[in-house]
Amino acid sequence: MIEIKNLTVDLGTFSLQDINLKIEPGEYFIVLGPTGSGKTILLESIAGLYPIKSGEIWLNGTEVTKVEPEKRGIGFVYQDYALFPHLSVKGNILFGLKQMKRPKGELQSTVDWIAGLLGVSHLLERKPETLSGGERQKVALARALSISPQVLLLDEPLSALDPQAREDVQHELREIHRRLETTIIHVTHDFEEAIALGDRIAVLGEGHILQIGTPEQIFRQPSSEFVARFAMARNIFSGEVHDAEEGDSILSIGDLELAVVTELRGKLHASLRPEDILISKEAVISSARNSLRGTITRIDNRGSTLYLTVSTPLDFVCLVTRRSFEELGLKAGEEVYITFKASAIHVF
Amino acid sequence: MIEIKNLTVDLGTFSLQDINLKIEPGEYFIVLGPTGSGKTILLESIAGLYPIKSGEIWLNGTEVTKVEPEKRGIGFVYQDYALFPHLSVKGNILFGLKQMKRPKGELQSTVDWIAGLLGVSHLLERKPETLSGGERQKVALARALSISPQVLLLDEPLSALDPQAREDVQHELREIHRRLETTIIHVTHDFEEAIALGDRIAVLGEGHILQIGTPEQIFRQPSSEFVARFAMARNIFSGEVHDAEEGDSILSIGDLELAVVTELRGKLHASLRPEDILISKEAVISSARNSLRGTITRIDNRGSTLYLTVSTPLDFVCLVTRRSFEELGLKAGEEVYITFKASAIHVF
Amino acid sequence: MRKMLRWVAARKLTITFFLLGLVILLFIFVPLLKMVFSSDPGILWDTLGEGEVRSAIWLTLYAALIATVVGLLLGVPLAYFLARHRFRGKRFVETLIDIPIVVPHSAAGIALLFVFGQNFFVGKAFNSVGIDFVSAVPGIVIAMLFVSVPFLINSAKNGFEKVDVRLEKVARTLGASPWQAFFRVSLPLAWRSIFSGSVMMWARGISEFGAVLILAYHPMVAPVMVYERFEEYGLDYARPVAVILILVCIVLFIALRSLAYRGEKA
Amino acid sequence: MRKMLRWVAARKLTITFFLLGLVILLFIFVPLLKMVFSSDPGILWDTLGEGEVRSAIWLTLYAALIATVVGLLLGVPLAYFLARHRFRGKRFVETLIDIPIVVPHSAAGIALLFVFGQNFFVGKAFNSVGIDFVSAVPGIVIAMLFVSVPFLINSAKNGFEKVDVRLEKVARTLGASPWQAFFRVSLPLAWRSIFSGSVMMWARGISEFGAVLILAYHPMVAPVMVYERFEEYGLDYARPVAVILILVCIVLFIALRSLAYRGEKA
Repeated sequence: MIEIKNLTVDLGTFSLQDINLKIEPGEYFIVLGPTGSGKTILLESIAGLYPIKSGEIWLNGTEVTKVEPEKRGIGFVYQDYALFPHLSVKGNILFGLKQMKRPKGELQSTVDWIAGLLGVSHLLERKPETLSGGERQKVALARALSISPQVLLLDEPLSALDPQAREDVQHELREIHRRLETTIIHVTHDFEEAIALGDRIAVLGEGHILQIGTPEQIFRQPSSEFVARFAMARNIFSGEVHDAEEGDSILSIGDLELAVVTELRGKLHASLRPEDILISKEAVISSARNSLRGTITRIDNRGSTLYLTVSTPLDFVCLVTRRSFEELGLKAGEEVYITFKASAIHVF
Repeated sequence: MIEIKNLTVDLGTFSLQDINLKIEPGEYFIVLGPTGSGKTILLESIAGLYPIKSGEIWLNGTEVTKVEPEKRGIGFVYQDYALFPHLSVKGNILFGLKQMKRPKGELQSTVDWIAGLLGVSHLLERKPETLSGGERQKVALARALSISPQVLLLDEPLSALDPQAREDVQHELREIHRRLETTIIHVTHDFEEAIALGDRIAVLGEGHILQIGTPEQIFRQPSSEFVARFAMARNIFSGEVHDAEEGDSILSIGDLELAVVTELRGKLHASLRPEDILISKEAVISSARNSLRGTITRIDNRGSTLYLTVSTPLDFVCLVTRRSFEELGLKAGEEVYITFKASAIHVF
Repeated sequence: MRKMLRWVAARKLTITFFLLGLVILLFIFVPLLKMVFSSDPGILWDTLGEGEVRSAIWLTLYAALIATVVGLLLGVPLAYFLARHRFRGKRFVETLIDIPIVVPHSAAGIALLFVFGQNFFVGKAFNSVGIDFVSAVPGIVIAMLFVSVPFLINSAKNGFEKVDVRLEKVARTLGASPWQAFFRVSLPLAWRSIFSGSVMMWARGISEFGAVLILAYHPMVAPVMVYERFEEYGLDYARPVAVILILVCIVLFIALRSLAYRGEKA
Repeated sequence: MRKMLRWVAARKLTITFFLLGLVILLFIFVPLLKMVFSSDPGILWDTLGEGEVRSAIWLTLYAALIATVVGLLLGVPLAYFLARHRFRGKRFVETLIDIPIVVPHSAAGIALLFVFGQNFFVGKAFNSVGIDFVSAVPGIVIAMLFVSVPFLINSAKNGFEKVDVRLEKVARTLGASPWQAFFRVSLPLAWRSIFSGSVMMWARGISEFGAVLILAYHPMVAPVMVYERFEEYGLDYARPVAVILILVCIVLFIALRSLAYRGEKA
């Protein structure tokens, strides 16, 4: 288990302040934040590679704040791999093992086991410069895992890879986590990556932790506009919530009134995910649902899926699969109905 | 109009061979290829910045193969912007205009117009180093457009940007293309980008053009396994096509028999897009459709959408939106039915 | 106390390396500082009053400046050429450029005397248009040029290598000829390196002794004067000139170097 | 013909720059080549036969090598320290390191004589343990060390700066102490730069004339011998020694430099 208490790190132009995290043993923990939000520095602070201004870091019940990095047993994987260019793949994996002064036979068997685990056995004699991006990242993982770390820190492990290698390494990460049950802290700026891998996600912005929760919570119930934008909610509104008949709530955005489910009242924000909106050619009426008529004003083609902007006149962005899009025969300028549950709107 | 005839470029370790392209005036043309496939060099060859081994380049009916780059009137935008660091944003935009020796008043009005078009008017006095990625890319576009180029060449213009800036610049590109009707050649390794922007797409692999067509054609009817993989078809099979009763065709993959629509016969490849597969809890029977029973063996969460792997025992990857996924209450290990049209399978 | 011990323990490598480095830094500065600070300001002032000394220093600065200007005109194009082209034997050319640094200066002086003296056609050709090298200012200039031009070429080459070649390519697509791309993009961006190389070249030119001694004992440059006074009258008499010369060199060098670095991030 | 004119027209800048660069290259090599090739091999051979010449060359190589070893021990730690730390005044320290290059060598010799001579405590301290600097090998070594150590420090610093500091950080997480990270990662990766800086330092030490002349006329190193023969007997008598010295320098330098570059991409 790893615990970070009131961590403050000075980054020159700004600082990470009052970071508090408690990560359970075996958890896959994601730190999600935009480029330049200090994610790498946060990981380096945990590993003891960056001087922290104040705060404490606890590892399995022991304070390690002042312990040197070589005595923490933390595996680190940098974004662009940071493989030792003067050593072969085998030399890279052996680096940490040699430091531990294990008997020679054991070294060999550990290298074989790790290389097998990550599928890099056939690369052992190659130099890092001859490897592809995906291969390098796997070697970097193998090297970090060679010392059987208590925690594995991953600094944007997928962002330097092209789409196919990215899926491959992502799968590898999930497998490693499942098989070795290592605690992993993975930082990224990619929301899809966070949701695909994380047990829990912490959103980092402007030097603070803005929200911690399961992917589902971050996705459905962002606590601020920043998080909602980052989670690509796309439909984010400001309006006023007041009582309706029968104890329900109504969100007024200009002239528009939407049924929502919330205890909150007053001037508030609301987010609605594009995939929660149903598009149809005919109206769908139901007490639990909001249904609006509008015109398709923009089509954003993503291949398998499409984002449609429907002006009601308030703009709603909706997600449809290509199959639905074609089956409905939708076109720009066409009139459609959009329908979404009152409970799909998250008020905050 | 731009025409490339039998272009061959030597790249040291490999070469681009027999590149033939004909790009219509005002077309948004995409060249799609993996990292290291020579896309940048192709653009540099068109602009006259890279010596070509043989072949011809024609611009609006004139051969320009030996014409110097400064006399071609081609705008170029590099992946990481290549702004002049010693000049302000205004100085960057003015660079090409000064070269043309226009009267001073005209210079000012052109800069104002271009900066307004790209929404960088408020940045004119800033130095490039102080700009964000998205802003830099817009300035680079403004600079390239300042000379009213006949063709605009874009080298992975979105890949160095983070997701939000990417959507922003992508929107800007579409607007520029719509308003100025400039011919654009845009190279990328990102299939989604290609499909969102391109009028036509050429797929480049191993030094050759593998397929040219509309996004729809590349997407639906890949001509080779390489293209199918690149278009993220995800379900790519090898099998044998033979006659069925009533003049239909059957694709046999091992024990599995699928109805397909094709004139081809024999050992062939087939691709099926994940969004063309419908998942249901109950069987759907129809003569035009293939319906199979299987088990969900893997769930790959992408946030708004999910990729499910269904083993029938042949593995099919299917795309569902989060809404459908939740409405159906799907879980790993569950038995489901997958259904797809015979025409959804593309045989090649 | 325990905290301090811990601080030291965590920085053993840094502290050891710092102390070892300090030895070499002291080795460089103690002689210079000691010499400057143990000099009698009155004697220095008197020495500066000697017309002979002033004109020697002036000649040194002036000849080195001419050498630097020649170096700029001929060396910067070479530096740009090397930064932008790959060819077989490029490493060899780069090694050749460093050779004046490693050739013994007295031997270099003899080689130059040999070519620019009046027995060889180069010397004769210049002589016929009225330029003499032996025991003349042009001889001092070529001696300085020979030993100091590698510093400018190397610095300018590094500067040009750091200019992304794609900036020049973009300039071309914007209508600039290769010359315009060079003068509007590459040269302004490499300017800092060129300037700091010129400072180095000028200073190195001022410092040259061996080659100048052989090629042109007269007119006398300041480093030769230091040697002459040492030889003729001994250490005490040579010292004031040496101190003034060292001060001029160091002050000029530090001032110009900080000008070159001004505004740059460390 | 038209094709060739077009080829030239498209490369005006490159050709102009190449020709300008050629002037400076010829200026560097013609004197050296002319001197080497117009020498009578018989005379060179006879000169090499002189025990005095051989021992002077041997002494030069040997003293410069000792200076280089000292430079490695003290300069490499300083280079690493400077490559890894940012502090106020770092630019100033870097400028100070270059000062021995730009201080006139004769004046530098006087400054060293002043500190390492027997009037100052440093000289006295060494004298009490039996080490004399004036007119002795240690004096030659410190004169060479003084003028040549900046080349090693700068080259090693560049080498260490090119080693990604994150490689050291990864090494730390893998259980390496700062020392182990230095010896297993940084040093092997910067090795090429350190080696090539050492070659430069050694060669520059061999080439030193002015400072050695003042500190230790005897025992006589080869550059001083060239000067002595020139002064005493004239150009023709000095030439064979100069040629041999130039050849030794150039051959050693080119051989070691290519060793340093071997296997590296240009």
